[in-house]
Amino acid sequence: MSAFLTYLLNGLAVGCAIALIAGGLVVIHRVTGVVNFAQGTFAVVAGLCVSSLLGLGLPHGVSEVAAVLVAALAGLLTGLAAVGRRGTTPLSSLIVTLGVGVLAYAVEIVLWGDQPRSAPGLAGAVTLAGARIQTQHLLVIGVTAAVFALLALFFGRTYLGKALTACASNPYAARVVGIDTRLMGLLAFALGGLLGGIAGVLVTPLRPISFDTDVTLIVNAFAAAVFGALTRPVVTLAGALLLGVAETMAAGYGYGSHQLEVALGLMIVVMIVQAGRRPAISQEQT
Amino acid sequence: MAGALVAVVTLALPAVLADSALAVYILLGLAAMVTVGVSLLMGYAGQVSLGQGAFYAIGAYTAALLALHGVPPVIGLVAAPVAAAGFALVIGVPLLRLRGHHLAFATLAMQLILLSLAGQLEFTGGDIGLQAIPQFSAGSFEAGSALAYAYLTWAGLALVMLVTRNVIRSRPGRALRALATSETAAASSGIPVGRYKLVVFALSAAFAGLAGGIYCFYTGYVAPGSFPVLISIQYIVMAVVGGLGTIWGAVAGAAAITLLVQGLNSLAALPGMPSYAPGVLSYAVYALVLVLVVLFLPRGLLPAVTGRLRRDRPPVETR
Amino acid sequence: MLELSGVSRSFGGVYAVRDVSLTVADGEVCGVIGPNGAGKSTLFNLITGHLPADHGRISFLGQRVDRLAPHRRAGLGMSIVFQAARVFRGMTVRENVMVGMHGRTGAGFVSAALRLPRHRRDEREITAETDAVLGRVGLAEWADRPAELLPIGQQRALQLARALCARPRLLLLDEPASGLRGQERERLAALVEELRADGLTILLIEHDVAFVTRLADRVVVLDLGRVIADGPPAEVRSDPLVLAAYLGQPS
Amino acid sequence: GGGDGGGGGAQEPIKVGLIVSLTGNYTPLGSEDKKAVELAVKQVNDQGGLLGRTVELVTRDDKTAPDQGIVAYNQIKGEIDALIGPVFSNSALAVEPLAQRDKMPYLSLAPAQEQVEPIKSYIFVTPALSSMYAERYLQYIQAEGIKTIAVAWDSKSAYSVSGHESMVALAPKYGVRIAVDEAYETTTSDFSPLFTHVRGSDAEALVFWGSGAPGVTAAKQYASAGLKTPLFLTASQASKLWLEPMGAAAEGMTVQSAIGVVGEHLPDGKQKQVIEQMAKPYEQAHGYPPPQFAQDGYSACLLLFEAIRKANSTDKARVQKALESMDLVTPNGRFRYTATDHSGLSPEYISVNTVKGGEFVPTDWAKEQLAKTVGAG
Amino acid sequence: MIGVRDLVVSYGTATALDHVTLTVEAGEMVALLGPNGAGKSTLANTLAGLLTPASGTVEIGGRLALIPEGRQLFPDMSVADNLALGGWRSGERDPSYAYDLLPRLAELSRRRAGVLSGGEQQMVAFGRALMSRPAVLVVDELSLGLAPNVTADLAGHLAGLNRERGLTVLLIEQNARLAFDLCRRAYVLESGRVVTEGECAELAGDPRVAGAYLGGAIT
Ligand SMILES: Nc1ncnc2c1ncn2[C@@H]1O[C@H](COP(=O)(O)OP(=O)(O)OP(=O)(O)O)[C@@H](O)[C@H]1O
Ligand SMILES: Nc1ncnc2c1ncn2[C@@H]1O[C@H](COP(=O)(O)OP(=O)(O)OP(=O)(O)O)[C@@H](O)[C@H]1O
Ligand SMILES: [Mg+2]
Ligand SMILES: [Mg+2]
Repeated sequence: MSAFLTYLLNGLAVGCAIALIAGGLVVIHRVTGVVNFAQGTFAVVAGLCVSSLLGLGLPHGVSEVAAVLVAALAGLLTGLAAVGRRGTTPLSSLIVTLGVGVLAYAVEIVLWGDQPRSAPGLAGAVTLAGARIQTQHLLVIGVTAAVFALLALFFGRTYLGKALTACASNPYAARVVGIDTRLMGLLAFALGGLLGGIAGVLVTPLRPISFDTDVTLIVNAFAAAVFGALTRPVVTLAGALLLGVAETMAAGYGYGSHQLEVALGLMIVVMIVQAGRRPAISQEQT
Repeated sequence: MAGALVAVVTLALPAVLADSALAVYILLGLAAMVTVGVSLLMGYAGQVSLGQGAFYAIGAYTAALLALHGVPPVIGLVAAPVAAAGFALVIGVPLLRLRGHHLAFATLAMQLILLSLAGQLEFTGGDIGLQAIPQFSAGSFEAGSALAYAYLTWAGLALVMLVTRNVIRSRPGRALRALATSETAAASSGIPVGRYKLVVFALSAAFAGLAGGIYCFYTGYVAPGSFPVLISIQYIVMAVVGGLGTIWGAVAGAAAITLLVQGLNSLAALPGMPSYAPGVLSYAVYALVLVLVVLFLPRGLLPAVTGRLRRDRPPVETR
Repeated sequence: MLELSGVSRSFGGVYAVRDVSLTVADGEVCGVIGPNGAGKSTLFNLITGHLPADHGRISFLGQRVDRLAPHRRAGLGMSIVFQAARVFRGMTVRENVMVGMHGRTGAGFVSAALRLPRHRRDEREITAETDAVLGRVGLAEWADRPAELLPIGQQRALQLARALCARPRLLLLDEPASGLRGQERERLAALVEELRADGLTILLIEHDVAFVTRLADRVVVLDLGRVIADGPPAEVRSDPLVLAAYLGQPS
Repeated sequence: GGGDGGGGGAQEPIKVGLIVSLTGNYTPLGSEDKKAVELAVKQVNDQGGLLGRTVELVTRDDKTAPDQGIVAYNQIKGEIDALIGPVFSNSALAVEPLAQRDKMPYLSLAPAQEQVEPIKSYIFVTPALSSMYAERYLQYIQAEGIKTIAVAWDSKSAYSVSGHESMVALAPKYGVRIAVDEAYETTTSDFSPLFTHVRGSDAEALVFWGSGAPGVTAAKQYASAGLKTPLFLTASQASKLWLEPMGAAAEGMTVQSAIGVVGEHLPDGKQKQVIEQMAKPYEQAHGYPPPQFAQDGYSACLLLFEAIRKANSTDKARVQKALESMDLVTPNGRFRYTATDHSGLSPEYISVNTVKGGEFVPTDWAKEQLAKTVGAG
Repeated sequence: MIGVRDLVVSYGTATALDHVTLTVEAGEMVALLGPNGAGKSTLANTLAGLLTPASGTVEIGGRLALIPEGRQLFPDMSVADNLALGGWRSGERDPSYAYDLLPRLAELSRRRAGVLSGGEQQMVAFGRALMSRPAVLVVDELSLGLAPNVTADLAGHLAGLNRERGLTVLLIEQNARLAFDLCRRAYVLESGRVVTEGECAELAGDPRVAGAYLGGAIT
């Protein structure tokens, strides 16, 4: 039982880390209709920054906040390239973000080299009802819960959140009512950068980060975000947790070498079941 | 006809190319074969696949396994596209119920799962893969040189392009383009949408499988590491850069990207380059070129060059 | 020709179509009118199979069709012109219309890929007939334009041409005249009359009551998903229920 | 036949091909190898070159992809006299048949067993094979009096798969029982299931096979998992790539390494001198001691240079012959290639270390063993 | 209120508006007629600032709202949210203003806009445009897909707003008779050019105009 609880708790933590990156994908897609393949990059930039800043002797807190802000700036710059030019289709923008991600490799290699880095986080572990979980994992869970609560509130309840959503829902209509879709797109990218940065800062103490870690990060996050139709934060969180828990459970009960297959396979099955429920015409109606 | 001219020039090219350039020629041709399939699937039928690398891999493994078990390579080469298409038909039934990003993810995951399995199974040689694959031969002819593979690739690509051209300019092609916009309207014109999606998925898989078959004989070696997920994404990039929804665009995109990558690679390796040159050149210059092309030639290289306005996009984004 | 009995469909708690029974005779032009949100378009979707019905049965040409997929029903001879224009982007007007011929020709992937004689013969026929139909709906001069850039009126004509290409037995028109100006509307009306003369059975949704009155043999009125009136146009137009729910002040 | 060192050919440089991963997943390894090879080439040129000719390096990037390895090989095969090949096993295996067909002397930087099983006459391997690391650990485990172990391995890394296989095969020979045998994946980010299983078993040590990120992730989580069982890591962790991200958490952990990593703890002698000949200038140039894979690259160079010297020619067949009778001390240890052994190393050149003060320090057992090895050599 | 001078708008090489000059005085309701493809929607989009003119000037005095062709709602959002966003420019976020105008919208408020029937969507588009409390309203097809009683209702609202609040209206309408009933003046656009302009009463008597736009309109 305590083994089960261990797997569950740690799986939730793994899922939360995925969710933070997926959250950024959702924010950007929900506003711009663009799948941002540079999302993992934001996390990597923040991770590398925080390791440098801590290495320079800056205190915790300051370093993390600064790194997250750098990631937000990276998000803004990515946004300028991806949606700054009028008439860029979402597919073109997607390729641009892919390009930005690759460009970031060059920048990161020049600034930080090609070797992986890590950063100290919360040390130690806690025992909850017989299950051990790293303190840093608890931090990840806590921050994720807060971030997603805020996201859900922001998009579901606030006027600005609705205006942001409107931009991707129908860009032409958004301009008809006077929303500056370009500005909103940039805002979304900055917000996406911020979320990616938070993920990076939290994950770096748990696993080493190098310039190309973004690929691993984005695959899981993409799975979770697609689960949430790339627009729904809460469903995305659920998807990420499903993914994380499926992975640790698979490892816990003897399928360690098939974690990936089990987790991704499960996601596909759930999606197919969901898809069967909606007739094509209601997905096409404008 | 411009197409015929290109065909003749590319047919003459291998004879004058050095071995070093032939390797690029072959890989370019193979990439183009897969990309034409991507373009058919995505540009015409509107279905996104981030898993074409999996079909490439299936083709390669099929041909390799058959050849290693003593089956004549010609049969292996025919079996490669058939196996890829067969697999696509089987997984397509559930997967193609998904649309858009869901489909993109599912195909990506399919590739990850497949490669992961190939890396763990005994008969696929695990992570190390399959070695010592015999050379391609047909009857008494054995393709020992790069030149022979260059011609084989050329023929494969020509076949793929011809089939694609014939399909898109005909009844099934129109049906595919129709269902890309509206499945409901297509269905009410009597198009069996599900079946058509499945067939085009299989067809694009067959193209990738054929390329994989040639690849395995040319390199004599296949392993999961030969088919990373990134190559599937690369095919999409090639299709978009070249111009979605045109056959020649797919070829132009594959050519442009392959040559750019190889050019930068050679440049970065020149003596005297600083140690960060490979990273910076292959990443930064590649990325910048990619971004600029996509931003400033949004319809792709080929339409931009030929000035064709086939897929004019309205300036007002009405929906 | 077409027979509905007890057909219902709800979305969440909202009944869009409620227990509708309806018979359309061969060669009849049947107008369908009713307030916005009455369930007219939903009814069409149930008939063509784009939405599954919750209850009830639908027969077409004496055969039960309510479990058939939309393309199968199309194959039996139903064609629809949707309320929202659904033109195929990235294709010319002519290609759009050629798609309508799909069900009547048989060349599949293999014969297309290999350019078999059958395929070439099909293509010749398709091209010839498409051009004829384009002329008939007045789109001949637009034939080579990208379809999605057409003005609304022409998009409607295009959809109609596409539907006609299938040589349907039953044509369902969902507000075909909306967005059309005086003369264009006139031309459409004339075309519908021609089709009726050809013996086509037509179901016609339209808010232009004069238009319906002129063309329909019979008018069915829906309100809140139910049939509230059914009869000859003149009779229906003076039905007090219809006046209250739909027409407003007597016209 | 290549130049005998005489005539106009004397002015022609000797060209050595180097194909490594400079972009893609294996960049951290490939870029270190490149630095080491460049160092070796500079050193030999500073001493007047080989056979009176300068040595020139022709470098290509395989982008951590087999087909790019093939492209790279085809580009340079016409101009080079010998090749130092990819670190990425799949690239190496893709290039090797071509090199063998062209009779190109080839020193591989990849550790995969399959390269030398079966032997291909022109293909030689420089890193120790994972089977050697497995055997060395079992020797250490036996010496420590440990009877039961747990083994974890990355099912997606050829190095760790074959290391694990060797360990399973050899364990009975050393009287060791494997109580927990568990695979994970390279992308695994949480190892608590593994640790839970170890905790629930009677294993006295956990041997962890893996390279790259999982090595750090698992070791960090191990530190906070509160397990008493010691953690044994293999040589892929024997570099700053692992030490730096681990920080203080690494203290006291057991890590294998090639002999070159612990040069300063060796008794004076030939072996120590060769190691320092590389380590000192490397550290001077780059600011950190050479990681283990850098030593592979450097050792490959020394082996190749020696073979050319012995052949007194760059004739490929003669270089191949010279390689097959090679006996040379390199930072990786003493290589004795023969016609039936193209790997040349033996487990005796592997050290078992503890992390102390952020450095790898050989255990007493290892010190004693290494002293014996070096003394004998 | 709307002043358009020598306006040229083109899509790539195709000129959609060719030196169009047109004025709508403050508080006036003016109809814009023309066959399909004449450039009416192009003009509407240009007035709303969604298309950039190639040359010529556009002056708008006061806040402009557009009811665009084809409804153009936010399909995944609720009717209430659609309406609220209509107030983006004015800051009016409470949809009850629209509900007062069109009680049917209140019934639909929680539905997803994308699944509404065509006419229901048109009502939402109408309500959304008015949420911004515009001084100038450009209507690209008022009666499209609406039941006769609803059309009459909306026309009544337009006339009322025009009378009571001085709302300036440029009305593009398929049903010329309705347009002539509502407006005092009209312009006729053909192939991107203004071919006729004048008082509705006069135009209705003009056989060419009547033939083209009134002849078949039978309502
Ligand atoms: N997919 C759906 N999900 C939820 N509600 C729907 C859906 N489709 C239609 N409805 C609702 O069902 C009712 C009937 O819609 P329908 O489109 O059939 O009306 P209609 O009679 O065609 O109206 P109009 O004349 O305005 O086009 C409407 O209230 C609409 O909001
Ligand atoms: N995005 C576009 N790109 C290219 N041409 C366009 C575009 N939109 C419209 N056109 C063309 O410009 C001309 C004017 O179109 P517009 O939509 O303004 O006409 P309209 O008068 O509103 O017609 P309708 O009565 O059908 O709504 C038409 O010939 C049309 O084909
Ligand atoms: Mg309707
Ligand atoms: Mg218009």
